[in-house]
Amino acid sequence: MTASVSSTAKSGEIPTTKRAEDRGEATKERLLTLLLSVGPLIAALLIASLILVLMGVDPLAYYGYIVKRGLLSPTGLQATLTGMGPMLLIAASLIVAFRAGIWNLGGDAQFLLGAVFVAASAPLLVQIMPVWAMLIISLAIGATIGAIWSIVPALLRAYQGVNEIITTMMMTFLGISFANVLVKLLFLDPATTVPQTRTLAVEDRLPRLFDTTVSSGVLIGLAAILIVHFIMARTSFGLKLRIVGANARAAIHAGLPVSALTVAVFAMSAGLSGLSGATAILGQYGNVRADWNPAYSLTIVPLVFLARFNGFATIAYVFFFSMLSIGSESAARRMGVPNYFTLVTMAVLLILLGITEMLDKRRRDRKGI
Amino acid sequence: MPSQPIVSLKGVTKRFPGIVANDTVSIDFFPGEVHVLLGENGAGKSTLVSMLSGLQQPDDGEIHIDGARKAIQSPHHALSVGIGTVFQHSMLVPSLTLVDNVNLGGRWWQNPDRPAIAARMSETARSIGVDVTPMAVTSSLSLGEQQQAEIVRALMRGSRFLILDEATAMLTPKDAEKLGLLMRRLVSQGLAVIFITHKLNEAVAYGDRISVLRLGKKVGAIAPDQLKSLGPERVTQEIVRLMFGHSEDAAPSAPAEAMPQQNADLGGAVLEILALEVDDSAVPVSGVELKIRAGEIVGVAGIDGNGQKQLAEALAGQRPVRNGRIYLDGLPIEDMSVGDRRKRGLRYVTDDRLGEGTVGAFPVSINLLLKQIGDAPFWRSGLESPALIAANARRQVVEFDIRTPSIETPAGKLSGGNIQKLLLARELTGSARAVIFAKPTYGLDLQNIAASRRRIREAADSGKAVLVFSTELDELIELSNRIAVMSQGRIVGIVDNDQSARQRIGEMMSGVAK
Amino acid sequence: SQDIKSIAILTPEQGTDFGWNQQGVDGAKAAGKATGVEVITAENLGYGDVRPTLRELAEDGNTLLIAHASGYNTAAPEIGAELGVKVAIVDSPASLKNGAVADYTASGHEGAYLAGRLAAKMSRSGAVGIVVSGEPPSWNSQSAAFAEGVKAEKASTVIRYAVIGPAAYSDAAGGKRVTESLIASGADIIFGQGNGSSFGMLQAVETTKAVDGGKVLFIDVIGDKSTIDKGYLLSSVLWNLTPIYTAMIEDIKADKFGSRNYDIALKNDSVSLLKTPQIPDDIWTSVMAIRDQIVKGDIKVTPKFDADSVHALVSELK
Amino acid sequence: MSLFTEAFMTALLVGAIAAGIPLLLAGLGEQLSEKAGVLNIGIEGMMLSGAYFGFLIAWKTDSALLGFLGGIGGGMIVAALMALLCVRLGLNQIVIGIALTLGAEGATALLHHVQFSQSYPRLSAPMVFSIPGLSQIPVLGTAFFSREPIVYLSLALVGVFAYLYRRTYWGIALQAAGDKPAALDSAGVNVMLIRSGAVLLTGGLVGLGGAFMAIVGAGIFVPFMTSGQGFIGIVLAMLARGQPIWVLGGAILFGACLSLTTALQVAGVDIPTDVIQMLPFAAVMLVLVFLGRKANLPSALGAAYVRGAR
Ligand SMILES: Nc1ncnc2c1ncn2[C@@H]1O[C@H](COP(=O)(O)OP(=O)(O)OP(=O)(O)O)[C@@H](O)[C@H]1O
Ligand SMILES: Nc1ncnc2c1ncn2[C@@H]1O[C@H](COP(=O)(O)OP(=O)(O)OP(=O)(O)O)[C@@H](O)[C@H]1O
Ligand SMILES: [Mg+2]
Ligand SMILES: [Mg+2]
Repeated sequence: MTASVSSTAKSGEIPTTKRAEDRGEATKERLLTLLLSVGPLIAALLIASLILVLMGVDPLAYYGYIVKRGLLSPTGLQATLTGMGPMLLIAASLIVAFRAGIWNLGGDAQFLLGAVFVAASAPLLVQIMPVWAMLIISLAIGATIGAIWSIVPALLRAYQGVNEIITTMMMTFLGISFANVLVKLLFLDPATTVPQTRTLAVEDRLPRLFDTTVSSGVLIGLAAILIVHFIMARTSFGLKLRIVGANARAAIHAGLPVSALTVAVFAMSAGLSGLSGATAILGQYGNVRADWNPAYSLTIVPLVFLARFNGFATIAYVFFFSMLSIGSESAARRMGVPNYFTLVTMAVLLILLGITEMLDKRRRDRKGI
Repeated sequence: MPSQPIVSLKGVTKRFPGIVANDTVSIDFFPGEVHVLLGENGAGKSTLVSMLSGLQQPDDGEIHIDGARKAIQSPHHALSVGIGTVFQHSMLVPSLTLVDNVNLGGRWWQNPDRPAIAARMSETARSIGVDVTPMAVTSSLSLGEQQQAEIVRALMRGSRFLILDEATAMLTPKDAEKLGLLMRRLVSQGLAVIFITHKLNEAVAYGDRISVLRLGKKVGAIAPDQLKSLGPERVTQEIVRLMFGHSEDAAPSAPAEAMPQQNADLGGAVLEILALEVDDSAVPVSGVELKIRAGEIVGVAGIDGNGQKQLAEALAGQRPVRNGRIYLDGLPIEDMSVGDRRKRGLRYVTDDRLGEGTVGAFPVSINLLLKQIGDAPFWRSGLESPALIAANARRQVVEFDIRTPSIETPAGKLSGGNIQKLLLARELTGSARAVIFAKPTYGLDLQNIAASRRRIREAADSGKAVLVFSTELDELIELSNRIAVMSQGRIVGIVDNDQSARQRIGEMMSGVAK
Repeated sequence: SQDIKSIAILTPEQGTDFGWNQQGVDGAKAAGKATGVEVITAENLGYGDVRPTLRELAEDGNTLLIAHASGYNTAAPEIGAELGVKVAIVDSPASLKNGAVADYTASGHEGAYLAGRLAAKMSRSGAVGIVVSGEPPSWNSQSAAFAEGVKAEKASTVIRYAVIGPAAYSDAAGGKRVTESLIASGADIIFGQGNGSSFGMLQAVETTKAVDGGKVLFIDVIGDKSTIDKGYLLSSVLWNLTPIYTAMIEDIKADKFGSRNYDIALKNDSVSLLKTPQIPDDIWTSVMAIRDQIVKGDIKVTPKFDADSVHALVSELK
Repeated sequence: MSLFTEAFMTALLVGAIAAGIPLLLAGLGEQLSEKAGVLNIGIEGMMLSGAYFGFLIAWKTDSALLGFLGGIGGGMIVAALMALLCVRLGLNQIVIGIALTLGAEGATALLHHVQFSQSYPRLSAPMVFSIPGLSQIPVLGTAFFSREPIVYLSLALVGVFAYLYRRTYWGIALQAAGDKPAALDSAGVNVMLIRSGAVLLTGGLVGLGGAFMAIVGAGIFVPFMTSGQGFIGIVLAMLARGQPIWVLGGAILFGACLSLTTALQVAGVDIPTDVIQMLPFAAVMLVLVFLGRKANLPSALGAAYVRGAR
């Protein structure tokens, strides 16, 4: 082959023998992809098994319980799915931000404050309006509050160039305390001694899917992540955000309204985090207690990176992660392993998935895909 | 002539996805010679350099150093065997001073003697007749100044094998000449020099031996005795034949002093600049007055780093204007955003093609539309039309001869010249009222230079106002109706492009004439 | 009467903390043993959504789910209703529901009152400190009762109160730092409540001298740390949840579950004060006399569960 | 009894220092990694590992000195993984940083569960070194000049690193590795070595911070005891814009705010503790809003270096 072809000139004349070759390539390609996705999983399990054996635990039984509970038992699978709702929204929030080169690490507070305001208002709203209206308004409240909590970092970043890693982390620390203040002083349920908000009755929460315990929050999560994926991949708005993220100087040179886009990104990202908080309250928890902070962001961040910000891959990773956390609690209890072991499994998995991602990237670079 | 080459390439091949950048290339580099490497954009010159400097490893073939086979495993290794390189794209750390850039490799615990190194640096710079400010932070310098600093740094390393990849691209002809003389002096001391350029006159003037690459293959060489015996005229013809694979008829004529028609049927003023002032810590711009009419090309001459970048960015809207006005078609635009100015028909072709001109990780097809994102027909109500985007890319790739494995290839992977073609393709299509070009042809090969200048001329002829910043006087003389000279942030004079222009500009630049 | 084979207890942290979680797990196991019922423990569940675990434990056939954290008191009754399983919760007495939900808001306030009396009797400096790592209701009620006890014993005693700081449950360094500050402010007896951080408090007491150069003593809550004591543990407000859990199982057997809430109190020794060698016999005797007065009802200690009452109390008492 | 006695003021200052030193070391460590271009999200894990190993060794050997060395080693073990995975193999720094933090949290909690959950061993107070003369000054003397030697060492590190960054070839190479590793490489300096070295050293510093927390700060190890301090260290490093002295400033601010919280509470000022806890963060945000300087992060921060990649 020669050094360069102005691509159109010769592309029509690929000989047919090459096509057959391509087909063989494609099969090989698919096999490799399979190997690359299953390989690290097995390697991770082997490493984690080794640790289990050292602890005197039968790894086969342990992992058997995880799968049995997280995937195969009906209520386990339902719990896995329900758990995915807020996590997918957090993932969508992170994808929007990271794609645009904005390090919104303030998701936890945006989530929490969204949750707190929804928990405070929903039980009151439901007294004056039909449940469906309350649900819609509550979701909007969550998103709005999340977005509001990012205004300062957004403006500082957009107009002053202040690094948003610092500001969003600060706002997270602040927001967690602020959420506590709100719950303890302002939104306290007068009927209990425990510092917590009023509780939204089970029948007023997001409807369950069919005859299961799966909250429809998972549908909100799926919709959000697919919409985000579509916006990022197919629309000019998404492309603009990606350009700002990939090379901000080029974005300025190209005349993109970088500051406005930055603010929009913050609003969307933080809004989705707030929406996640709303979904968690409306779909699962029903109220917020003081000192409550599930800190989803930290675990979702690596997942969206591993998925390379791809919506579909993210759904797969979030499903897997949700299954793992549901299943491993059960396995740990049955096998008498302290639950801390789940953290170790997670760590090993993330590292090996990271290695896979790197190998896959190298392979694709070599091929120029 | 010494018989043993310092470095030999023996059948070296380097492949990148979709491309064979170097195809079984065999070349010997002898001490005491300036070896000129020529080839059109994307021919594989820089790839050869990256293998010689340890940045890339050949896929096939061997490299011999002093007659023995040796793999150049790393840049450190290359330096340690005496190979010093000035790369095509800056290899200075922007946040460090020039002195510290010279200092990168000392013993880690030692305290660098900065004043001493600065002194050495200034001295070396003087020896080649350029001026550097050793204590300046690199990012505050223009690309031209950075290039000079890199040459100085390479010389300070005392290499016995010096590679200069388009080192004259950003220099004024005068500085290029000084560098040429320096190369001659170095080889007379027994060094070997590889000199990559797109300017054939330089090649003929300073080279001892010439090798030509085309589509990754070495397609010909001119030995020293041939070079002497043939004479400049014949050599140039031969080179053009080798480079482009056909005889000189299709090749551009050497930059003829073809003056454009003076002020023939020019329209009204399109771009008007009044008492413009721009803040900058290094080179503030002040008192700029310019009027460019429809169909007119105004060139801005001057040594790089005299406020050209600041002025261009202020006009484009990338830098705030402190004082003064800019009118486009009679409308003040100095407070408008980059995007709004663009919508009114102002185009800016940057010279920083990697830093802001392209998004390296994005495909060629998107980079070609970087400034039209969201516009019909490529996007309809915000939704992209992949087929139209691809069709546009395919058309431009052919029209502007952008050498890329595919329109989906990340733009950053193209050769320097081809990235430049991409920028030009993007800016020269579509409608515009006024276009600002910063060094439009730097890094382009002969043919592409000719084609690009033709397009710039055509743009003006179709009624646009054109402002061209260039360090190459020849280019300005070939293109412009009038030429302004910029020095230390001011326009020190404007001359009509007539027979005496060259001399008067020279005087203004050296500060003789006021 | 209902046949009961197994019950389950859910705790937020590992049951090896010499405190709340351990008392819950140990108490449930002891009650199971006494009544011949199997006890499943689900430890270290954190404060996230425990519904999946509750569902699984219900599906596994456990008759009673003991949700041993105030953070579980919304989820547990919900799952109980959903799956028809009995649940026991804390900090929500109003949730009592026949055949379904019972509350065992344990409050050691009576014991803490005694501890306050003891502290005031033993303090050389006339200043005592309260260090807490957070302000959940059950700790508030003990802080308040301790303060009242101190004042009742000797009104001139100064009480210093401090909450450690953010994320303080495991902040052992914070526990030590704050305790040291209280000691420097004059306290020579520290009443400490905290999980992981209480070990930091203990450490501070062990390594810091009181302002007068003498020993500082520590009063713990809920668990019994005497096995790991180095001679600085003055006492502990011990809880014993075994009688509560036993009563629950028996109520289930008698189909009475959900007809009443459960409590711990001095009178049945489910709350008691730990006797250590640091307490001189005569003081111990006098404290025990006060205990008897409380049991008889001569002294009434009312629990105050909110942080505001505690703050008001410690600043008003100053 | 008057509250603000000499002893109490001293205790507050001592408390501020005890809380500030781990933050200082974490911030200095993060700053070093960031200078070299590695966004080190794993320092929480390194700190926890340092706390565990520091405590373990101090307890086994009954020597605080050996404990600190153990803490340095403990941090370096995690850092070595980070260097291998992120610098050598070029894996995503954020994924690995979080993975290592989760792993260190899980592993140390498991080890604690197995070894210490029945006994909760505690260390005796570490030795204090009084600087003659200075330590006689009231309040400040005891607070600042009658401290564990490790405190002096940590403070000295601020000067040491400021010197190294400004005055040595290493400092220049570090900055190049963070801003334009390709330029450093082409100048013949091994980018991998500079970056790996920086990450390892970060592990040592942060591990020492963890060990300080366990040995001096708490005298005990409990699971998750670093409780997010590593993340505050990251913020401090970013705020400090490459200057060690600003890390010190930030660490003191945070330490002082914690002591202030205690002081206000002990003084009986009835502000909810959650409100007081917002103070340091609110202070930093206010500074940023009013002084809003552009952060000057190294431009290659977070990106793996692959030679010859375009
Ligand atoms: N790292 C890389 N990855 C992929 N392709 C590359 C890489 N480096 C070079 N190429 C490709 O190899 C070919 C030769 O590029 P090279 O930079 O050597 O050209 P050149 O002769 O220096 O051109 P120019 O005169 O434009 O600088 C080009 O097609 C380029 O796209
Ligand atoms: N957050 C950071 N973490 C690590 N290194 C940093 C950070 N910020 C900056 N640096 C490094 O320090 C170098 C110097 O930073 P900077 O230019 O801000 O300092 P300065 O010029 O001395 O200060 P100033 O501009 O505020 O007067 C940067 O080039 C970078 O390599
Ligand atoms: Mg090149
Ligand atoms: Mg600066």
